[in-house]
Amino acid sequence: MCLGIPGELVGIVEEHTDLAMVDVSGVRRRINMGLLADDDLKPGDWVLVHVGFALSKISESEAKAVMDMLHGIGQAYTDEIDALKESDIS
Amino acid sequence: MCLGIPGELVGIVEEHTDLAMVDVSGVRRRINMGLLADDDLKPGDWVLVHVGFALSKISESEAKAVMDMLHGIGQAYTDEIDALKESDIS
Amino acid sequence: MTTEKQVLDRIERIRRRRPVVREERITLAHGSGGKATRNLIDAIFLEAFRNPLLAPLEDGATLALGSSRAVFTTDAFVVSPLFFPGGDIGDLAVNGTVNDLAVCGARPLYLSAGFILEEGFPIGDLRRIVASMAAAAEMAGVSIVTGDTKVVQRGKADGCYVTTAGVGVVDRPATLSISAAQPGDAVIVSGPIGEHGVAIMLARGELGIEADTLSDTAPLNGLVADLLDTLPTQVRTLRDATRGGVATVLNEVATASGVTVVMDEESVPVRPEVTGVCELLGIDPLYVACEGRLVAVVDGEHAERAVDIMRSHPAGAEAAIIGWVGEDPPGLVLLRTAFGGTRIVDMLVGDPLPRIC
Amino acid sequence: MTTEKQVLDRIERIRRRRPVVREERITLAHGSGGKATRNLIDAIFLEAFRNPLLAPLEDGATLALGSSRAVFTTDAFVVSPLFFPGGDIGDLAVNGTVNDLAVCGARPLYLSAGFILEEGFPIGDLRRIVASMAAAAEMAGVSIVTGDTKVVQRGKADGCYVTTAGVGVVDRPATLSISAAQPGDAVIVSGPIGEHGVAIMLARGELGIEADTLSDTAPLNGLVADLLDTLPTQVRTLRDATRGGVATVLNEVATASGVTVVMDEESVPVRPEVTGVCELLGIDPLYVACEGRLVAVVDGEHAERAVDIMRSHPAGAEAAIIGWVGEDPPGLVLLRTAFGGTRIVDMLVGDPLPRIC
Amino acid sequence: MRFVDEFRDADTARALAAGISARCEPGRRYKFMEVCGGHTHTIYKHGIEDYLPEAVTLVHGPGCPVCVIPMGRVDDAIHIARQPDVIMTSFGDMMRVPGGESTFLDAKAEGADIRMVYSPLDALKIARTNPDRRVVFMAIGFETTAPSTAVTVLRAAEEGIENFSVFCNHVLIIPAIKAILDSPDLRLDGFIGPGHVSTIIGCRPYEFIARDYGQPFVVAGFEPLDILHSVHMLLGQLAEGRGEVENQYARVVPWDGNRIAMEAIGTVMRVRPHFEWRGLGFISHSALGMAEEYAAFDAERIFDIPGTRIADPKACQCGEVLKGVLKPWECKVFGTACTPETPIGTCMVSSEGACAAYYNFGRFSRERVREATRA
Amino acid sequence: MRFVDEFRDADTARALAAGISARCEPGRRYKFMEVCGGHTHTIYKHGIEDYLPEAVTLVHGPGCPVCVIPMGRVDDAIHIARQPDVIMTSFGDMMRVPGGESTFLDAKAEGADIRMVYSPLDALKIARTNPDRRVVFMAIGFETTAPSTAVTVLRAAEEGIENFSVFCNHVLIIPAIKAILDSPDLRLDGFIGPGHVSTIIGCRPYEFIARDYGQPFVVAGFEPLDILHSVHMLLGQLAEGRGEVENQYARVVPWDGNRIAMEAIGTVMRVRPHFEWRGLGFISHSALGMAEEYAAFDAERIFDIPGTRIADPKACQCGEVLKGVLKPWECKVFGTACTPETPIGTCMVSSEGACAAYYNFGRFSRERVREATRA
Ligand code: SF4
Ligand code: SF4
Ligand SMILES: [Mg+2]
Ligand SMILES: [Mg+2]
Ligand SMILES: [Mg+2]
Ligand SMILES: [Mg+2]
Ligand SMILES: [Mg+2]
Ligand SMILES: [Mg+2]
Ligand SMILES: [Mg+2]
Ligand SMILES: [Mg+2]
Ligand SMILES: [Mg+2]
Ligand SMILES: [Mg+2]
Repeated sequence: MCLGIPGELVGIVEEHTDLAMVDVSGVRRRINMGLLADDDLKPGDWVLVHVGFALSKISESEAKAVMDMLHGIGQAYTDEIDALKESDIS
Repeated sequence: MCLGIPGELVGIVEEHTDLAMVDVSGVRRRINMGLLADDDLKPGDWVLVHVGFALSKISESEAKAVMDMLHGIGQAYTDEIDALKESDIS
Repeated sequence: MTTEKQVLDRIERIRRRRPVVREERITLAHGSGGKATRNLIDAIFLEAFRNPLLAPLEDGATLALGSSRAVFTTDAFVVSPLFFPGGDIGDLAVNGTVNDLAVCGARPLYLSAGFILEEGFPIGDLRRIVASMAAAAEMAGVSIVTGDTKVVQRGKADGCYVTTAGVGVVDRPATLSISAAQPGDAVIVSGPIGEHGVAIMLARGELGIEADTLSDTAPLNGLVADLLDTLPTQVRTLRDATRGGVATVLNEVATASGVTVVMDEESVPVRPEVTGVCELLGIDPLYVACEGRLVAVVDGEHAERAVDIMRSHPAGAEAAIIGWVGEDPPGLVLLRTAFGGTRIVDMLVGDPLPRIC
Repeated sequence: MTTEKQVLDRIERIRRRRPVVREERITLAHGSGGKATRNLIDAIFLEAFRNPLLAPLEDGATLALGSSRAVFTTDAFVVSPLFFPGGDIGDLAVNGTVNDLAVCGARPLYLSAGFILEEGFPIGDLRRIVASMAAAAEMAGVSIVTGDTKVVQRGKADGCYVTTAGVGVVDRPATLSISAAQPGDAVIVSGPIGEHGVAIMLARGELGIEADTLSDTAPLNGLVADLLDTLPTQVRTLRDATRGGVATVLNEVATASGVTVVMDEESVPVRPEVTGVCELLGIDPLYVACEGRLVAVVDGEHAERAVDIMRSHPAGAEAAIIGWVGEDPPGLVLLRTAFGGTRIVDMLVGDPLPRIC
Repeated sequence: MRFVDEFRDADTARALAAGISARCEPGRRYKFMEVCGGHTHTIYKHGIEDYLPEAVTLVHGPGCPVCVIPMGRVDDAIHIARQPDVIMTSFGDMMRVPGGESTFLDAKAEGADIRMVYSPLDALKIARTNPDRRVVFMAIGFETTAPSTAVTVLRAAEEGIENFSVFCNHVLIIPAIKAILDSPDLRLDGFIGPGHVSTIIGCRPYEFIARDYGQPFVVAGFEPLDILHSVHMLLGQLAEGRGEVENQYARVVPWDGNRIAMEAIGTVMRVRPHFEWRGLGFISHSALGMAEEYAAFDAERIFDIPGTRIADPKACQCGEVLKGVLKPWECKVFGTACTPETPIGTCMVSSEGACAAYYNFGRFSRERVREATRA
Repeated sequence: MRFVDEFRDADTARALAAGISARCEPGRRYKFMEVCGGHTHTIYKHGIEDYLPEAVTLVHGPGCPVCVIPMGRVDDAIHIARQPDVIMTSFGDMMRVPGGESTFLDAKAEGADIRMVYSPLDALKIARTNPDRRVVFMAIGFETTAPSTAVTVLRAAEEGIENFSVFCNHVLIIPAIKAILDSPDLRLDGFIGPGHVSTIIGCRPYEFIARDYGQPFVVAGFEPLDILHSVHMLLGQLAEGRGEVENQYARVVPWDGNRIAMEAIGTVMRVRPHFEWRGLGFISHSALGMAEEYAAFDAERIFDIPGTRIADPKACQCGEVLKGVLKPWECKVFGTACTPETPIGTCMVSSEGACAAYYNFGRFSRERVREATRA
């Protein structure tokens, strides 16, 4: 129900209808951007899509910060895993 | 279009709707008798049925008169045919 | 000046041309079993699928499967109402396919069943239909061995449609074919005609007509087996007289065999109630569907024997010779009327009768 | 006190009981290919038609016809829309039946076609469908040898329904069966999954979603022949993953064979657009229909070889091993998620997806 | 079936045929027109011509009410049927009658709700059970059928059924017969009169035919012996130099017709000043429209009708066939461009139409058929 | 997929799992509730529990908006859907939710016109293209979904679409959490907070939880690493003796939420004095109804609604499951009488419901599954 999916803004917001084209993994749908009128949206931005509406603009820096932090957790394990990755020849 | 079929009145005329059950060769349908209100219809009478209405009461005596006349025409031929009929053993 | 004969000959030539479908949309006439149906099949299906097994348009295709010969057939059933006096869509769907196999000279063995169900269809009704199918299969000695079920949105069907296909083996060296009728053959019908079609029309209730007519739906494979056991090569053509009735079957025989078929109206068995309904509605019982009546074209010498065989089977108790095959004019069905006159009995031109099978 | 294990064991016992249909009416769930469909088939059709050929619920029935072995199958096609990116109801109806024959180990030879047409259906559309069928039959090397056409009143169908049945011969001593999977076998899929179902959903236009997904409808008999020519006995089970998708097929394998099937999510090929649509709609591609994808259970020792054979056929260019067969717990499909976790993959409970075949 | 089977007896027919032959003056040819399409149908269906001597020819008149509906009226009816809230009802005979562009069957396939009824009362029942739809009855037929329509309208008025109306196309037989009698290219020796029309109008209205045109006129029943009998009676009048109205069908037709039926027509309908007949053109006072008082049930007033006028197709010779000037096969398109599957003219549509009856039942020359059916 | 795939990385998960184990105090057991059904779904779908040590248990909260709809509301909606001129629209999730007697799917099979939509805007589009029908949107969902409904109503008002209305069943997360916190039979160590609700309401509304109840609360994303990360963060707070609101999902959730969305809700809707939650009973100020000013779009005002109240079935223990007191399998009817095919409680209907998620994805003991899936 609370299903929300990240999508990339690939079209201009149409003035009257608040609609803009959003791309999810190569799939496109017109999404209502009215709830993000405060944000300064432009093509290439990512938004969270829920029942045809964009609920929030996704922050790339926050995403990176979390990923960095996650990679930092249990550094020992990560080192081990990196070593493993290098040995992967598939 | 002007298809009319003789049927036998087998039910009472229903007052309000003018409908009565008519039998055509063992097949029954409710037929509107309103156009024959002048005739004194009773079960056993025959009527001519057209698009769900009885158009006229059939006269048995007139029918018999015609058949008699037809049998009278070409009496010579009829005699011949009667002879033929008697010899039919099937 | 053109004479009547020249005109009539020109017309016959034109009638023999490959038909074209000029209409832009499907109408009920395309499903009537008459000329429009035939044109659709010829111009669209035969044309696209062209292959020697389909081309003769028999009631089923005779196949070589390994070293065996089999017959394969299918029919879709869309009858309305689903339940009617004398049967329901279930036994109709089984008997129809059993009969198509039987009239191709095969021993019916296996049936498939594809159901298209409308959302909202009562499951109790489905159980009834399925039970009928099981009983009919049991009676005909066939097994329903594979199937499929689809559900469509409400309003996209009429409760339940059933499509059966059937496979049977050909055990005997039969030469049955719609094109095998020969001058001198007799035409036999296994019982009174038109009862199924009339029962369906009345069951819809719209005509306000009441009669005790029951559908004649029945399996014919037993009757056919009896016939072919005794008269394996003397039986030329077998057909079940379904959509389009006896008249349509005989037109197909006349056309495919290049013969005249002459019917004797007086000897065609029709029950009084069927006559009554047909007179009331202005339709001709020769075109009304049966679902358990066999039309057989048999070597004239053995016609009486064939009738005897039929009459000793319950499904053929009222069998009768109703006509014979002549030579000229080829492709026509003629009728000696009970009144003593003569006329043509042509293919039905799309009479929009209710759905009957 | 009852433990979790006791509860779970009790549930599994209940699940193995013969299903009953409690509903009073047909709903769309009965056509979804999931549990409701299965219950309907078990409780109503199997129950009434009970016979040993139908009982195993293979994709077709294997018959003895004289001295030959043949496979017989049927499917009804009610897809909406009739025309969609990558195909139409015509090639779907041919490929679907060809594939059901192929996965039963038969060489598909003959098809029947039953049409139910809605009054008003454009004859141009019928021509297109019939041309597709002819082309698909040609490509698969089969002939459409018998057929039937019915017309129903406007509003009693959705343009055109097609029911095909098929007959093929079994040339090789195959032991293919839904119940033949053994621990140690590998599970292979012939290409990316879910494209047909996604293409249909989008083609309806109601979701407002645009993607370049094409239906995967294709005949699989060539691919199957290649596989069985080389690995006649090492291939245990073949299925085309239609309604209900790969997950449903594997549940059927697990139940019928009494084995565990373990899937490896990461190795299941799914195209990005299919993933995108599924994420947007909250559905799982494992349950989305394909119409040209083979699921094969193959002796584990020969799995790589089987994939190689598939990959050298155009219909299997992206074949992949997606899992294996284990022993315990019997009747379950388990998934190792890409994330590294595990879960059950159960039969679908009647998701009312649009009509896809 | 009583009153049916005895009039189909072949033995009597043979006797009667002998009587007919005996009444023909050697060397003289007789041309009788059966006015009614029902007779045309009977003649072909039973093969009655096989009983007639060469000297007697039956000519098929304009009495098929389906055949005379002009194409424009069909288009108008289809226009009404296409209104989304309309259920159009009519007899099965109308389904395949071609308008300028399409037929009821085509319009139905394209989405119009068109239903066949057996009786106008069935149309009224549909109106009763579909109060949110407008139900129109496409009324066709001669005086035989008009009373049924009239009574149905009276009942609708009585019950206050407001969603029912009639698209009235009832036509009158007398003006049509008069038009034929006045046609310069016609030579007839007498008429087989329309039996079922006469149950309503009686026999008196035909008296002018005998009086003014000196033509024998025998009102005839619809069984094959009725037809033969009528021919016999016509030949009798001619032999005796009479030209009178006689009633062969007295078992069904009262000389004075049906008073109640005529009153019902008179209450609900009015004679139109003129009406177009397919093939015959406009004929004065030849059809019925709805009376002012029943305007609420008149589809012509309720709906905005284009009032389409479409000229008969050039190739069509229905007019000549309807007047009996041409035999069906003499029409240039008969059986080639014009067939029951693809009718150009309406005579090819209804099984009561002369061309359709001839095509379906009599397409082969009588000798050849007689030859072929000899056992 | 960006922002998705990287949060599903198994290598990172293994590292994180190690971190989680490391943060668990030996011998101590932790019970965290994920409030949101979306989280429940993610947990089962990806098999996240396989990464959690024995010591950590996830309890599935009341955050499946489908699961908390009382049966009476479903019956009311079906009552509306059965009106002949109504098209009822809703998300696919609603189709199989049992009311007192039937479901949307059953009602549809019986003839009601019920259509699935992806977005409330699609329902509005249906209203636009069916002006002769009344189109009702069955609105369900937490604050995540309410703004979409609100914006749709605003658009309907703007465009003057009069045949569109909303049957409003939007519920609020905070009163539900409070009800759980106040439940006497509950012991929790912290909350995994609803990420998508928080995009609208922000993180501040949860502060009372930390303040008044001393519970750690981490607003979490929906990818599996998000969940593991949140568990890690919760354990961190506990280890440090903190009880705070933290935002794991900052890439999507602004601390202050979405002002425009809150205003849209405030314009179109009003908090109801109380609302019944399935399994939890009546909760004050826990749901939204339509504002007086938008009465024209309020299905509750437009239709004569029975206002059915149906007690939860006796056997149903959804309330205990929703509060996390019972595990799904501990309900007496779980998996036997109550299955996804024949749900007794609503937790068994939506794939976000705790019972359905457990039944569909996790029915076997984790050890046995782990054993079976070992390559
Ligand atoms: S053949 Fe056709 S066009 Fe010619 S007169 Fe007959 S109906 Fe009219
Ligand atoms: S098993 Fe069913 S009744 Fe029991 S708590 Fe779960 S949903 Fe409710
Ligand atoms: Mg067949
Ligand atoms: Mg058949
Ligand atoms: Mg047949
Ligand atoms: Mg199938
Ligand atoms: Mg199949
Ligand atoms: Mg299949
Ligand atoms: Mg299959
Ligand atoms: Mg057929
Ligand atoms: Mg007729
Ligand atoms: Mg879902």
